[in-house]
Amino acid sequence: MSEIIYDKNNNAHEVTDFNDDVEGARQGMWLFLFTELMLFGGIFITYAVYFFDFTDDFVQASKNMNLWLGGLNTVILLISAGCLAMSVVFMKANKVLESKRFLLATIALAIAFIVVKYFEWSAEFHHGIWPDSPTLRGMSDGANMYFGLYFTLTGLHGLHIILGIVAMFWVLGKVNNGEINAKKFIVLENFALYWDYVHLVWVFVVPLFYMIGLSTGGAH
Amino acid sequence: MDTKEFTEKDFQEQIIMYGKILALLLFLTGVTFLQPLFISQGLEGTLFLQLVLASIKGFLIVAYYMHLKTASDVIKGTVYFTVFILGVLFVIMGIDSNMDDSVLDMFQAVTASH
Amino acid sequence: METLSAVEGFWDNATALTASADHAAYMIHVILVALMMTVLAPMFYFLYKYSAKRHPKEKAENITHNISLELAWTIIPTMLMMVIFYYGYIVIKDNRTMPTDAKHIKVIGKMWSWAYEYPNGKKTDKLYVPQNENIILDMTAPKGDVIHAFWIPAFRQKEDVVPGRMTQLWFNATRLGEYDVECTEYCGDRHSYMLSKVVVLPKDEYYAWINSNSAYPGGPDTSSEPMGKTLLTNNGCISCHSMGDETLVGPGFKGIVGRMVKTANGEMTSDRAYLKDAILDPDKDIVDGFSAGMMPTSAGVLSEEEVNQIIDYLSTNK
Amino acid sequence: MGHHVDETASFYKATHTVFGHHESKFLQWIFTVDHKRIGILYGIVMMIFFVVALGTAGLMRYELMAPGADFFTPAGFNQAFSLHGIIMIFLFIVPGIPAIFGNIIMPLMIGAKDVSFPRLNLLTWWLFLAGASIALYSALSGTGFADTGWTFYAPYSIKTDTNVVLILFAAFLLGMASIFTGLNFVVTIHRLRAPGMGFFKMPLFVWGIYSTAWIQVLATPVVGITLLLAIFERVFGIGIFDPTKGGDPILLQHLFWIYSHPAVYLMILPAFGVISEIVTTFSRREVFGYHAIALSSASIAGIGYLVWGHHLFSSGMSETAKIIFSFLTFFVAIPTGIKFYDWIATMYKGSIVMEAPMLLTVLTIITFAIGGITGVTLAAIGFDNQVHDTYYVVAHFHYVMLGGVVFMLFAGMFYWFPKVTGKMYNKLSANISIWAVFIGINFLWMPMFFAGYLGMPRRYFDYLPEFQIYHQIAGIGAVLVIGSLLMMLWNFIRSAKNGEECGENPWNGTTLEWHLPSPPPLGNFAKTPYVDFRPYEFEKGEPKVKDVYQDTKKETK
Repeated sequence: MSEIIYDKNNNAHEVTDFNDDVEGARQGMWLFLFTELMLFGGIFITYAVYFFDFTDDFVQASKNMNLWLGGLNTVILLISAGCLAMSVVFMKANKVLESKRFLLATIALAIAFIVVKYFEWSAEFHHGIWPDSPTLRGMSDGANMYFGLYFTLTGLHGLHIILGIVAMFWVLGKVNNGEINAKKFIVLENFALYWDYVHLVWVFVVPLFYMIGLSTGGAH
Repeated sequence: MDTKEFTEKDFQEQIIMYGKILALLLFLTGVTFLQPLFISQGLEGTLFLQLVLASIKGFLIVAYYMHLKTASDVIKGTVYFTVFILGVLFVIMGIDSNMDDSVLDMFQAVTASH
Repeated sequence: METLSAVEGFWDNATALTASADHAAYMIHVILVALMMTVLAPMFYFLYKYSAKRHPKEKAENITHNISLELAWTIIPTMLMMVIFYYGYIVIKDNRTMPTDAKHIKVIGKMWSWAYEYPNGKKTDKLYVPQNENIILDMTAPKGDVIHAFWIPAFRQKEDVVPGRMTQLWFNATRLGEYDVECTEYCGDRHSYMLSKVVVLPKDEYYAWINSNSAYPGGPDTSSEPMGKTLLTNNGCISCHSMGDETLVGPGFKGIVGRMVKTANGEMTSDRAYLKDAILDPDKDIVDGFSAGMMPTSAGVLSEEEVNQIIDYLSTNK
Repeated sequence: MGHHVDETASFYKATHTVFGHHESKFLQWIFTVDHKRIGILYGIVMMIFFVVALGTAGLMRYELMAPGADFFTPAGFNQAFSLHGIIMIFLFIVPGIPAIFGNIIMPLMIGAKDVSFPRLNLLTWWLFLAGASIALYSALSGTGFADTGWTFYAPYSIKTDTNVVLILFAAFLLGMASIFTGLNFVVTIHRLRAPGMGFFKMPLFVWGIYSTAWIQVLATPVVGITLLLAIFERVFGIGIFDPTKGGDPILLQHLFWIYSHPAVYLMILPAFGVISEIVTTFSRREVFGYHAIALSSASIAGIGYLVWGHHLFSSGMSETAKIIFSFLTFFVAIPTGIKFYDWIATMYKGSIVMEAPMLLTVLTIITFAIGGITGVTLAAIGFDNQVHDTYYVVAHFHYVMLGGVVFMLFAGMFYWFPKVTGKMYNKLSANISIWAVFIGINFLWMPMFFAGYLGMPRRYFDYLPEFQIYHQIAGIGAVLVIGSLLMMLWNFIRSAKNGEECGENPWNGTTLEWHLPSPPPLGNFAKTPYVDFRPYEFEKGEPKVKDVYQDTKKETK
């Protein structure tokens, strides 16, 4: 299929065809994740700076977090990533039906994540906490920064989940019409990379936003 | 495409591997949320333990779920490079945050009335 | 530097540090122009010598390496860079090492004027400083304002004025005279008019004035002048509002008390209550044709009593 | 893609599109996935915006000919310089050389048939177009174009009531376009080099594009998040940069310059790549210090990340950080200097032909050297303390941007114009316009160095009367610069139609693109060449390896 050319000593060399370049697609995906990491990295740097400036306020503000919902979402996301990994393995083994089931499970869990997030944000809105709300403006500078970052980061993360759900339906379509199969599964594999990355961000959101409030610091 | 055939044995191995990692991650998640209960510490301790836990989880995700362990050198290099650059940005911002309006700062130390 | 003194007050002895700053600037440029010539001179020579006319293509030679040359043009510029770094370093070290025995004067930069407050509470719109004395400026902008930068070109001194933070700069003015102050951080419509002066006075004149009742050195005793007038001047109000009826950035002050104004919330009377809001919460009921965010709030800058004094004075300006 | 397309016809005649084959020529262009066509599309859009921004600059110079208000209101002037900056930076200089020549020439140089992700490449152009359209729309609607300057410094960008959100969003889209371009190029250069072409057999322009692509991928996301935070700040009031809520406006400057400083290397590195190509070709000998030039590109990209703080020397940053940033900044000068010496050494014992591309390159070396050394003076904090935010800085970066990047973009257009169109530009007109623009740039910005040191701040609508003479000299320069740049553009437009046929290799270039017909066919190489030669092998002033394409073509027949 691919073009073969010969050098002066008649050694054969395969020319990489950009249409079917799995390693290229993989590198592209990693580079994309790389840019995503720098994007979220920007928020984490901002977090670090303000955490340094307003340590006590951050700890106090973190006590407003609902740990049950946060914990539930952590587990949901963790299992969904596991499901997607399974989906890829089953696809590789040419067990398309199982692969599809795991993909559907991932979609369901992703939607569950968004629903939980909706309740979490609703609860905060209910307490009068949203960006620029009068309650929030009445709180400390640090609390303003904390919630500003919290809503930005979880909002952006939620947006990634929603885009992920859309993309998963697209991937599902490709599985259904056979464009993704046991021989060509790079799209599914790349999507799994994206999903693991979204999970990875959440792994760092949890300690920085939910868990610091449980420490004994900042009580004064 | 990968030249190696994906055998039934590979399939079994991978299922078990992902299962193990999933269990390990669930366990670590449990530890994450229970940590303040059994090693109740001050802010520094909590933050440190939490970030160590998150880093271990992150490592497991990247190495196994995202199969970095078997990826090409270019991809590995990309990841190390990103983490390095991000680290540098943190360090430089840290220096500025730390020094700003502080007696540690180079010339400001002379200011008595600050 | 005499030849460059076309611009007001650009002297090399305006402060204790200007001579060394100019010397450093001069040395940096000399080094760099010399360095540039090591690139350009051979280039011109080669362009002449090896042009296709004089050096046909059959004679062209492929030379791809010369280790000693390459080392030379790596190491020598590196050393020169360190020399330049050194010149930059000594100047900034002098500029940023705050003297411990200095007088502090507060500088407030707001859209679009400078205000100065002296240790005894006196306020002015020009900065008056005594000759041969260390002065530290403690500079800030109101929290709701934007970033400005305080620059005295003649003193080679500049530092940003950041809302919610305090920044400092210091100088020791050695030459009497008036020097320009400019805002160099872009801050909106009247950025280029956010000018002021720093006036260096002989010590005795400065101290005689600072303890007197006159608004500016040599000025009349203003203790009898309406307080409102002084406040309008010293807080920079009149850099955006004229005392007549012409519109600068904001409306003119002539007859402002009691007239009818059109706002987004309908027509209302510009009475005492309205004007008080206009000073303390300027974006509340903006008169049609003017836009929000232009006027900084004076809450926390002016006291209740001072606001009343201003309105009292304005009602006399029919 | 299914439909039959003649792969040996010139890319003007045949193309692949995302949706199969279209009858309409217009649709064939805007849905093309061919890298050369996409490069040309970029070129056209950019040149339109370039002319807009050039016109705005002309109006500002007209306003500044005398003190007081002449043409603009202060608000209008502020919008004008913001428009000039935002268009020039985000729509012209940052994407410029990579999007045009990176797309058209880079795949040809490495012997590839296209970039790695051709459809992503088209999507990127659409993103670029969307960003450009939003920017234009924001100028014509509502409260008018943003008046924040291209730097969007908070809190002013939060407070002003102009269309800041639209322009922030436009910049965000343009940033995404930039990221995808970079991503595409990195993968392309990793994966699609012709067999035999190791990294150190790549032409130096490809090295420049490669370093640039890494910066695009690495730094642009940081400005992406900064712009997003600023949008959230304005729309939701999250307070991150708002001092009234405890936020720190300086943080925006940090995040902004973490991207935007590397971005200036992103602008200049491909230009350096073009210089390396042109100097070598027109000196008709092998380049001096190939490895040094290649690796200095990479090290400029690397060091470029660590020096953003020199934009904040007077912002109240900690003194320690200032010293560190100042110290590190000087190290960018070293690899840049090495490149210059290598180019000059390449001229030594060559046989130099002064065609338009070479003439413009030589003049660029002069103007960029002036811009470069004044850049070094700005790294010396003590001196920067005086000239920060003044006309000195304005002059410095225009010498670098116009006298470096834009000059080299135009030099590249002169150089590759015969390859892309198959026609030759009008040589007399080219030489006149090149000399005029060189004289113009010096009239325009040389006086500003003095004005800046003496006390002329930048972004001033009005100024003290002492500075009028400097503004007037600059005004003469502006006329020359604008006139000659338009003359160059006119030259390209006219010559694309009625220029003389030029053959496949009018300059005796050695890199792979000169082995292809002009204009190249759709699939570039009918048969991929095996690259067992270095990029610039000359023998007695003639290319040593000739007609790789012709040889391979004969074999296939």
